[in-house]
Amino acid sequence: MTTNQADPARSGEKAPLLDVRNIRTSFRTSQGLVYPVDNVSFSLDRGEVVAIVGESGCGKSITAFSVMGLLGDSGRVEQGEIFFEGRDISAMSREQMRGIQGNDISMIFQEPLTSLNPLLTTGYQIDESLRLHKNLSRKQAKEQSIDMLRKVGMPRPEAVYAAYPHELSGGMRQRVMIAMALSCGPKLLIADEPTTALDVTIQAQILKLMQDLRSELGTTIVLITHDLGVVAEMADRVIVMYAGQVVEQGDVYSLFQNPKHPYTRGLMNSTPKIHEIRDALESIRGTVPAPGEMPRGCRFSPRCPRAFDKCRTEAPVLQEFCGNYQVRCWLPEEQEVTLDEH
Amino acid sequence: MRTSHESPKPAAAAALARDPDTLRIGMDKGILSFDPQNNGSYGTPLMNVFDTLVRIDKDGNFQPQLAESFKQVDPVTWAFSLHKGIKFHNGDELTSSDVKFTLDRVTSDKSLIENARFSSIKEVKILDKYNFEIITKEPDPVLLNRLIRMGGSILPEHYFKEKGVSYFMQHPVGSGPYQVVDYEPDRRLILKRFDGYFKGKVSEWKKAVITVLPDAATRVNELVTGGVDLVTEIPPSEWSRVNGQKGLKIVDGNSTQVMLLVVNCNKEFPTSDRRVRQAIEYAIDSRLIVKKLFDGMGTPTRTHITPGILGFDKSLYDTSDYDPAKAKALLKEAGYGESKPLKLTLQIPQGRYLLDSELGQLIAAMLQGVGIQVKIELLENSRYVQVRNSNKNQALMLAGYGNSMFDPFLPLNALNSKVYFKRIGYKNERVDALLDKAMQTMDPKERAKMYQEVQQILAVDLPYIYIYNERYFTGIDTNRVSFDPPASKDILVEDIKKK
Amino acid sequence: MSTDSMTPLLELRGLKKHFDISGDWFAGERKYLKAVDGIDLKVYAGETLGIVGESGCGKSTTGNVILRLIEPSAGDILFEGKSICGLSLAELRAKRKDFQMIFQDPFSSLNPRMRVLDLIAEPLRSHNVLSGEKLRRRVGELMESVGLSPSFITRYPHEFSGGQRQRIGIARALALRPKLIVCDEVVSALDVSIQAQILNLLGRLQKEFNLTYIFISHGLPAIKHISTRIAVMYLGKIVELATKEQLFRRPLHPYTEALLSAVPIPDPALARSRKRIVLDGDIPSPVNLPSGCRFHTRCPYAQEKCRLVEPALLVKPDGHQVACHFPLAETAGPLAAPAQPAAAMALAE
Amino acid sequence: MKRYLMRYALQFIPVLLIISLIVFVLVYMAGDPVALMLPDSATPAEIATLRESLGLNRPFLVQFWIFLTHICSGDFGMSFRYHADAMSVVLSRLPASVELGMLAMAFALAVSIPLGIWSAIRRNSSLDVLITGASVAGKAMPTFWLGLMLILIFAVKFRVFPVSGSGGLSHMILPAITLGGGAAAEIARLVRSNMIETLGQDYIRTARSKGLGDFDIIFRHAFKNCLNPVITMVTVQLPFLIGGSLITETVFAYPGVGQLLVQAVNARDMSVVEAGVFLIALIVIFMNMVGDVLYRLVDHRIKY
Amino acid sequence: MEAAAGASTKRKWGRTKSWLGMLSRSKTGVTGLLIVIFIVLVAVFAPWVAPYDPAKVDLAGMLTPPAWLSGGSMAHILGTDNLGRDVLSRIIYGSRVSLLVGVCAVLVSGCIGTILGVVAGFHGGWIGAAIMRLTDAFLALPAMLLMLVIIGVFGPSLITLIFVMGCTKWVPYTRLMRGEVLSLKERDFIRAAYSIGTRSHTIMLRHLLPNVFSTLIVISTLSVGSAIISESSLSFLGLGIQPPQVSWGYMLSEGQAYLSTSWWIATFPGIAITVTVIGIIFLGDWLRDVVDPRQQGR
Ligand SMILES: Nc1ncnc2c1ncn2[C@@H]1O[C@H](COP(=O)(O)OP(=O)(O)OP(=O)(O)O)[C@@H](O)[C@H]1O
Ligand SMILES: Nc1ncnc2c1ncn2[C@@H]1O[C@H](COP(=O)(O)OP(=O)(O)OP(=O)(O)O)[C@@H](O)[C@H]1O
Ligand SMILES: [Mg+2]
Ligand SMILES: [Mg+2]
Repeated sequence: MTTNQADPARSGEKAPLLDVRNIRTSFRTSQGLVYPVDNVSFSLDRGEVVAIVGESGCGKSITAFSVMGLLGDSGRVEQGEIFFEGRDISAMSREQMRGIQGNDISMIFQEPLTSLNPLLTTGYQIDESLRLHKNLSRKQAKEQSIDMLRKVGMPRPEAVYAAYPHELSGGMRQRVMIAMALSCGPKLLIADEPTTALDVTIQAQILKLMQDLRSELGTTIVLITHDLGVVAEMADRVIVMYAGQVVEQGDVYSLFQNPKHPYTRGLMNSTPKIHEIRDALESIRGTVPAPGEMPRGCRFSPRCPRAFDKCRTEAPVLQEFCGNYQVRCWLPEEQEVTLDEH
Repeated sequence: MRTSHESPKPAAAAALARDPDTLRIGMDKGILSFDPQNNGSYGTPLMNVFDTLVRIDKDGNFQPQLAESFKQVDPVTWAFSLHKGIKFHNGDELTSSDVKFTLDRVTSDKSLIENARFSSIKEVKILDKYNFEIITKEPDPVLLNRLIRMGGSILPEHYFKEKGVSYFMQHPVGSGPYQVVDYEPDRRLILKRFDGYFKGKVSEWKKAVITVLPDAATRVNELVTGGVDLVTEIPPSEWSRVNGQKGLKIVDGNSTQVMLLVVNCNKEFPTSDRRVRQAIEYAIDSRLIVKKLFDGMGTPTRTHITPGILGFDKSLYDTSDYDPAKAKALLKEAGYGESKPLKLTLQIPQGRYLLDSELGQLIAAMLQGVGIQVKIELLENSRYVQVRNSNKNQALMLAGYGNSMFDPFLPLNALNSKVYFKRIGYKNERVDALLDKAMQTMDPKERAKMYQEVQQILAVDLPYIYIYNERYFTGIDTNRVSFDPPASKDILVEDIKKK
Repeated sequence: MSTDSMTPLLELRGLKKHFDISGDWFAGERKYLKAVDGIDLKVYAGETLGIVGESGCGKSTTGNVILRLIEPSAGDILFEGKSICGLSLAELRAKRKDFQMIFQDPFSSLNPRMRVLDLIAEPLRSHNVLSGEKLRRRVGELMESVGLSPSFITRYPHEFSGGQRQRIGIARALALRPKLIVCDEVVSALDVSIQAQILNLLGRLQKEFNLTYIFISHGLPAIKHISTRIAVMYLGKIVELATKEQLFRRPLHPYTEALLSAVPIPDPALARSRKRIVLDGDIPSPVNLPSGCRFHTRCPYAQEKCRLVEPALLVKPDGHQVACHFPLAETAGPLAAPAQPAAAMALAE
Repeated sequence: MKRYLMRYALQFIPVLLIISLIVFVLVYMAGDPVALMLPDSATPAEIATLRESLGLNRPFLVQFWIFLTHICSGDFGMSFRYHADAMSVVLSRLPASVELGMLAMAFALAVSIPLGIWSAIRRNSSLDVLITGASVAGKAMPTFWLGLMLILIFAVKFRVFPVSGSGGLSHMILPAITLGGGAAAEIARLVRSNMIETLGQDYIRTARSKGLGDFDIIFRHAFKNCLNPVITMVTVQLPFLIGGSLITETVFAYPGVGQLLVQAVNARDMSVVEAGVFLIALIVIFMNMVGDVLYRLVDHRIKY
Repeated sequence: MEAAAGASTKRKWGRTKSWLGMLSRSKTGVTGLLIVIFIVLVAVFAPWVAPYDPAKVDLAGMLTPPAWLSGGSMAHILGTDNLGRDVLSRIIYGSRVSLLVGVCAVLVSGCIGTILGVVAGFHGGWIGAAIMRLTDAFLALPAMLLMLVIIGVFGPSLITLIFVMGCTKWVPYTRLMRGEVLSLKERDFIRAAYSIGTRSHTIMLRHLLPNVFSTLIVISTLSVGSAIISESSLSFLGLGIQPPQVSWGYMLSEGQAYLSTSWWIATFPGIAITVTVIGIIFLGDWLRDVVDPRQQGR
């Protein structure tokens, strides 16, 4: 039902809503600088749902924080630009950024349990951005907030407005987070693992909610997750990240049908599927390298079943395939990769 | 525990501060209770509120106070006649029956602290409204000395009986020159001049505010900042601050307090040997101690009887036997030397007397100077008292005794072997006999002689080694008051003259 | 697997756990949270019994009660035919050799201040099985069998990745050669790639040591991958119990149906074409349980009877058990047939 | 909640009783007061007489029984020292002590919270080290030293505050600072570490993502979350500040329960000690309860 | 296994190295260590370091101010006290008692408090309730009374002093430890230990205790200072050490009377206490990182 959602947006405006160009994010640690995000570029059109997938620790959240300007004291975007509606927000002061945060771009965080302040009512936390960005009075803000809660499908919104987060279930909390993020009608919503902490029935509710919102409000959504199932249901386009880099990027159908990068393929094969039964799952051996200890050459090479010499010495670049499809791999692109090579 | 509820508001208190008719006193300790017969502490302002039958003057003579006259009728009977028209603060007249009530109370109620001091009284016989006789059980040469004590303060019989003890404690009524306006325990006592005082206007101060300031530095700070006109008990460490300030002065007064070493003469201690005791006395340079600790404000002494008290012996007062060579010689004679040094323990109370631990450490240092090895034992006050009263005193114990009755019997009787034998282990039959006899002799001159002989014997035997007679130090604001401190240490408003 | 004739390794009879949450000695009325509310279950040697259900439905509590880490409020637990409920703590401690647990969170279930050696050796030490050099060697073997290099023996947990930590937890559970292992959400916290490693490892170990697993999870794909039989729990009760094949081919309980339909399928074409049942509302409070069938408040097919009468867990002729007044296949309710992603499910078995 | 409080109160009846008994035994073991009451020159016979008339020569168990029956009827007896009802002696001191203790706590909070927050925001800066040093010094500084220095500087040199005494706020400021200094040091350290921890929480990032400024982040989002240990500290310290401030009370001539109790202990004034300990125990219990109520007010997750 | 054993010794050495590495990286840690080492050396070698006998009374040179003030002399750099004793020498000797009492008192009270706290937290139920009510009782009990009784029974000595402080200062530890244990108890690894069949005392000893250690270090280092101060009031009342022994606390109290006229008597020992406590706290911060394996190698 959402297959062609991206098309009108792409033709309607020339400039993408968000254009991330070659960003490199650094963190100061006791071992010196580390770069959890390295050379990441992508752009988003209006109304698109783009998924970022990858294993834990591969830099998905940091990418989102870089866009949001939430890197904290020890991190900063060292290189590259982030254009939001044509303005470079990576160069903005904190003061300027505050006008955009929560207003034009908002974010749903990974952990609904810890991302809500436990000592403030949910209502207060939703009101806050309305009062700040839209200069609403307390009463107006309350009305709008309750309205928003109703929109995200919350039963008894008035009661929820006055409740504390601990009085709500996980799914309700996540919906509060979403209401909070949407309260100012952002142009871009970054949802960082919005359903990972929830169980399937609640997950289904939330996903449905996000789909409805997108079609109603036309919000652009960045969906960060490592659950390929969610990606398959929601996204128009997929960005696969590994060790701080984008390794594959393309529309959801092509990517799922014919993943080009060995990492993407590994991910897919190790996912247990409810509609298939197999004796043993394939797994990617080894683990994601820590940001401080990246291997030479292709970052995936130590884990890659098909790595050859070049992979271990020379870092591949992101290559354009047909259309909007990109892969960062040395494997000759012509060599048709089949799913069942083992 | 507030005496009245119209306690002054803060503003009123501040106004009090500058009032020329108000005397402001800072005292080191407060009164514990308004029951003069059950009050452990002396040197309090209580005697402004109450009055005794007689008083003692600077020279040790008894002066009439409430009693217009008094005389001894026979060895056991004393006749008194009261001033007429003496009023208590509540308006009642003070009569013989009040006296009888007071003395009956203190002699019959054994739980009163003052009880023991009045136990020689057998009864009070009322002759008429103003005349009465006090009959003692046995001839009592020191009856008048007893009556000057705080416990001899005459209480209003009617008021006391009608209101009961606890009410009285909160709303005390006496016949003294000042009456209580407001009282907060351990904090402040406000007195007002009593217009009906039988002697008339004895003082120029309309009011007196007595504040309790337990910390010496705080007392001085209050004096320096003009918060009070007079403060009691200024330790030497603070003198320079008072004297260094224009308009402030330290005045010192005689006291009966004598610092001494209680020597344990019991067999198990090396100090049972008189030579050792003498050596210790020779080793202590009391004059130097007084000079260093008190800048010379004190008197080295070899007796407990201070000037103004019956039996005072000039030859033993203001003198010191310091002679380290003799000390060493005596020690050698007693069998101690380099190879076998004399070892003993010196017990020192901590914070009980002025500069007690300093004094103790100085004495120890001096004893070490003649080769005695001294082990110091510092004792917290209550432990000190316990150790002393359970006779667990070691060879030497530092003590300080006053003489609240201004008679030699009180300090000297302690050396009667019947009293503290266990504690001191000292027994001299001649001393015992003299002391016993003196208590039955009514003639002061004869008594004096006996006590003088006792003092001479003690100065040789040395069951107590006396060190110095303390003085006490009051700080005054010379722009506001002048003050000649009395030996009793009582803070009487009438003694403090307005400038 | 024909199991009816054998004595089960583990049997639960009417197991209940009611948490007292009144918290107040003087409270007039006591409040109980009915986390587990009457479970009957048999687990046979060598099988893997999966338990699925929503968060908070009492899965972990069941697991903990089985090991008597939480004392049951009622019911009996029989291990190899003998009740372990009456055992004293000391007897129980000795008995713990036979049943072990692997915990959900590999980050919090290992004491951060103990070395791997001590962590894995702890059960051996506690039961005085081995000591000294032998113990060390045994720990090394265990580490190898779960795919950890023995040279890591002196490391602390924080020096390992999540998957490796979970392996430490598995090695610890294996140390005493238990007969039964309760795996409480052992893969939920892990990445898919590592999930696969662990699931494969568990499978291999089961064959190697002839283990019996109770595998608790809310992740249906994982449970489907590893289990032989699956119990579906809802609000403290088992609502459906069947072999994996039966359950996935034809779920009988509406809740199971909804659960299956909610699982995202990592295939965009399939995912967007299938019909999903999104349950309304949240799971009711286990303190004030709904009357009748516990699921009726969210059930799309609920009828009057469901509100009044609580259905019992009935055994169908094929061994499929379900607690529903109107099981799907029989009633053939309006949504029943198309609701199943049947086409996808009937794949190669 | 109400029930909880009631239960709490009930639970403490045995505690109070036990404390009273412990105190009785301790005072008995510490020795009787008679020798301390009488002048130095008292003879053994006089001491014996007084002891007898006060009933202190009776066997321990008899005294214990009498004490027990009295205390159960709420009678703490007469003070040997003040010759007045022990409870009323203690009660007369309590208001001043409570006032001072509260003010000291208010001062401690007023100073420590801003400093703690400040050093948390600027952590590891030289300012932070300075504040840390100051709070360590505050903890290691003897009370009398602080008190006397404050008097010398503010009362004697600059004459902005009175040296001592009571009546009005100005009299209480220096003692409150002296008394609250140690608590301030401790609370500042606590606030700092909690603030640092809280600022690292996810929900602070959420707040940032809304575009909130630093002030709102700290005072609306973070502050409440680091109050819990502060409350604990306040409830533990307040009874100390009320009941245990001998030195401050002495230096500033501000007689309160602390001084009274120490003097009573020194004089073995059993009844006053008993009454005082009883009251302080009540305060401790009460503060425990207040603490619990406050926890609940701050954090609605806490249930009783 | 050979290899593993070899690796383990190597790791051990590596660990020591990493401790030192952590120390050298932490400026405050180095400062703390230097201060503490310095003071310990001074205390150990006091007879060699001190210019005078600390108990030597000198009536000629009473209350000499420090060298840099008028009237001071280089003979007594920090001046002399009211009995003419050299303040510097007394501070040097005083470090012995003060360090000993400060550290031992904290150890004793820390041990009592921690044991009770861990047990109370671990067992809950009536044992826990009883222990917590005991802490309430101790909060209300005047420490003075307890001290008087204990010292009355055993007589004043260093040992008694330490014992008394141990008996009166354990309450905060108990409260804190109980809180920590209550939350630790809910952690999975404790349940895991149960499920393995670990004995209760092993759980307390090997699982709970190491995990409350860092909190313990933080509060106990802060308490060393207050223990040194408490010693002073006890000693000053005659309940603590006896002359000719000296301690910083005793000097403080002795100098109290002279604070407004001869400030140096009390001020220098006060500074000594503060510096020592700062040193110990800094060292404690470092120690907390050392005992936490997660901090190693960072
Ligand atoms: N504040 C920080 N300082 C240093 N390194 C950091 C910081 N935050 C994150 N990292 C590192 O950056 C890397 C990427 O982290 P990120 O949170 O983006 O991962 P992720 O892809 O979101 O993983 P997950 O799926 O677990 O959320 C990780 O290796 C992490 O250790
Ligand atoms: N100790 C306890 N005291 C009170 N209630 C408890 C306790 N432990 C668990 N519960 C409650 O019991 C119910 C079942 O909890 P349980 O942990 O067994 O759920 P679960 O099915 O394992 O959920 P999840 O999938 O989230 O792990 C929950 O409502 C929970 O809040
Ligand atoms: Mg993330
Ligand atoms: Mg669970």
